Amino acid sequence: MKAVYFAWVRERIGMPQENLDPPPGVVTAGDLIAWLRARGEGYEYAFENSATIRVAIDRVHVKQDAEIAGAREIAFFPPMTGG
Amino acid sequence: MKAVYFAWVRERIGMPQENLDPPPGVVTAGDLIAWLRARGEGYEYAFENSATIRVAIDRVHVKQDAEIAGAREIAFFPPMTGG
Amino acid sequence: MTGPRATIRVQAEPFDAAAESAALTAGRRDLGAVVTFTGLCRDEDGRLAALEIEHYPGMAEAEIARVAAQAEARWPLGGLCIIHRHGLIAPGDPIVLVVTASRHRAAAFEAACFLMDYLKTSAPFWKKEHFADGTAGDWVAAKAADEAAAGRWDREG
Amino acid sequence: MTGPRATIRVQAEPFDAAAESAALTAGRRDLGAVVTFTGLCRDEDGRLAALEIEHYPGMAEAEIARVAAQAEARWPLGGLCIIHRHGLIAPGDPIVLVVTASRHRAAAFEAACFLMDYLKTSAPFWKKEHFADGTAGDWVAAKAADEAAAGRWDREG
Repeated sequence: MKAVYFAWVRERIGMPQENLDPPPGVVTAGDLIAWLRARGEGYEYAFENSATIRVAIDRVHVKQDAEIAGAREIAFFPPMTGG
Repeated sequence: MKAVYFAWVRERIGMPQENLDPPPGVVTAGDLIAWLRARGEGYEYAFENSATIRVAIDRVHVKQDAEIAGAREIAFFPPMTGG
Repeated sequence: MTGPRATIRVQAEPFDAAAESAALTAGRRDLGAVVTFTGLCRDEDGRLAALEIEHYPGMAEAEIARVAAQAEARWPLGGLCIIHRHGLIAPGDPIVLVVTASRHRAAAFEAACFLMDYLKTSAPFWKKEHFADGTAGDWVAAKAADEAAAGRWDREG
Repeated sequence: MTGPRATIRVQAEPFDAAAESAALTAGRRDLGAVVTFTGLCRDEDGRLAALEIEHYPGMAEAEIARVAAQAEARWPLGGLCIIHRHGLIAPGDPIVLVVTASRHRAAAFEAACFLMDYLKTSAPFWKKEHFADGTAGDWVAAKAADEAAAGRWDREG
């Protein structure tokens, strides 16, 4: 599964994208965030207020309780500020 | 006092403007409408639904109970349809 | 934000909406939102050959200026342009232009809506239809919906 | 009214609001109202040198299209154009364009407001400030007011 990061999530993690291979216990987007947080300081900083993080699966907004099975691309980013 | 007419009020009366010299009993714009109605068929037709007629005194909207004393120009017209 | 640049014109000639909008924002770095409303002449499914717009010279400009001053008092506008045409207008051609500029979008949107609602019901213009089949046209009747639209600003105020 | 002409673009280049608006209305005789919203980069009283706009390529276009389809389902639109820029934007320069055309003004105004409210809160774009004094800028925080503005369409719908 490809993970992509934007804005300060990208800056804090230190890269725009990577391939992830989470273990079977990681079922939802929220589980994936919790799993990523444990991977290092940058991830911990990016997801410190994990409730504010927005998630998209295959370029469609989802809530953090969405299941990630079958996802090709999962994106993490702050609340949007376009327009 | 100069009277000016617009749109179908003008068409029904048959002229765009005229000078009026109403008698002393004509105090308000509504009185003036009633006085005009009696002047002929075109006026009667123009003011047949007198409540719908809008009035401006010296180019400011007024209600029909506004007093006309001192007015230089009094205008009568249908509800506006600009924009 | 400095006081608004305000343009108010009543004219027979067409207007250039883009040029008016550009004039409002030229050199400005404090504006975040520009809303432009253009009202066009419809042919009403082919029924109309033209609209003829009569106005009350002098009062039309004064009434637009009065409504513009109300908008400026109510919203923090950085610029404002209102142009209303009179005379014969062909289907597809523009009749009225309202441009509002502000720091934030809500003010620009609301002021433009307000101005259009008030122009509709208080600026002394009247539309007469000219029919495409050559028969004599008639004056457009005022709509209760337009009165209601203007009235909502009183309630919200 | 025939189906809307819809233009949706995400681009680094500036856009020509007048040309987009003209393209929507060219040859049309059924449109009575065109509303154009242009969002500009403010310098925040001289504090900002530029805004840098990051976006999620692919999803940005898809999300704008989704919001546009909602607007088309909700209002009788005769035309629609949404352009959102990314990259470095200087104060005074345009960021976003929304043009809506309809038979009547209420639909054009409401659809343009709705589109801006939804673009603000759901299209994947993020603004980073670049300060005029040379110090590092920071990401713009999302505003509760923007969430509230988008939410009102749910309640009204």
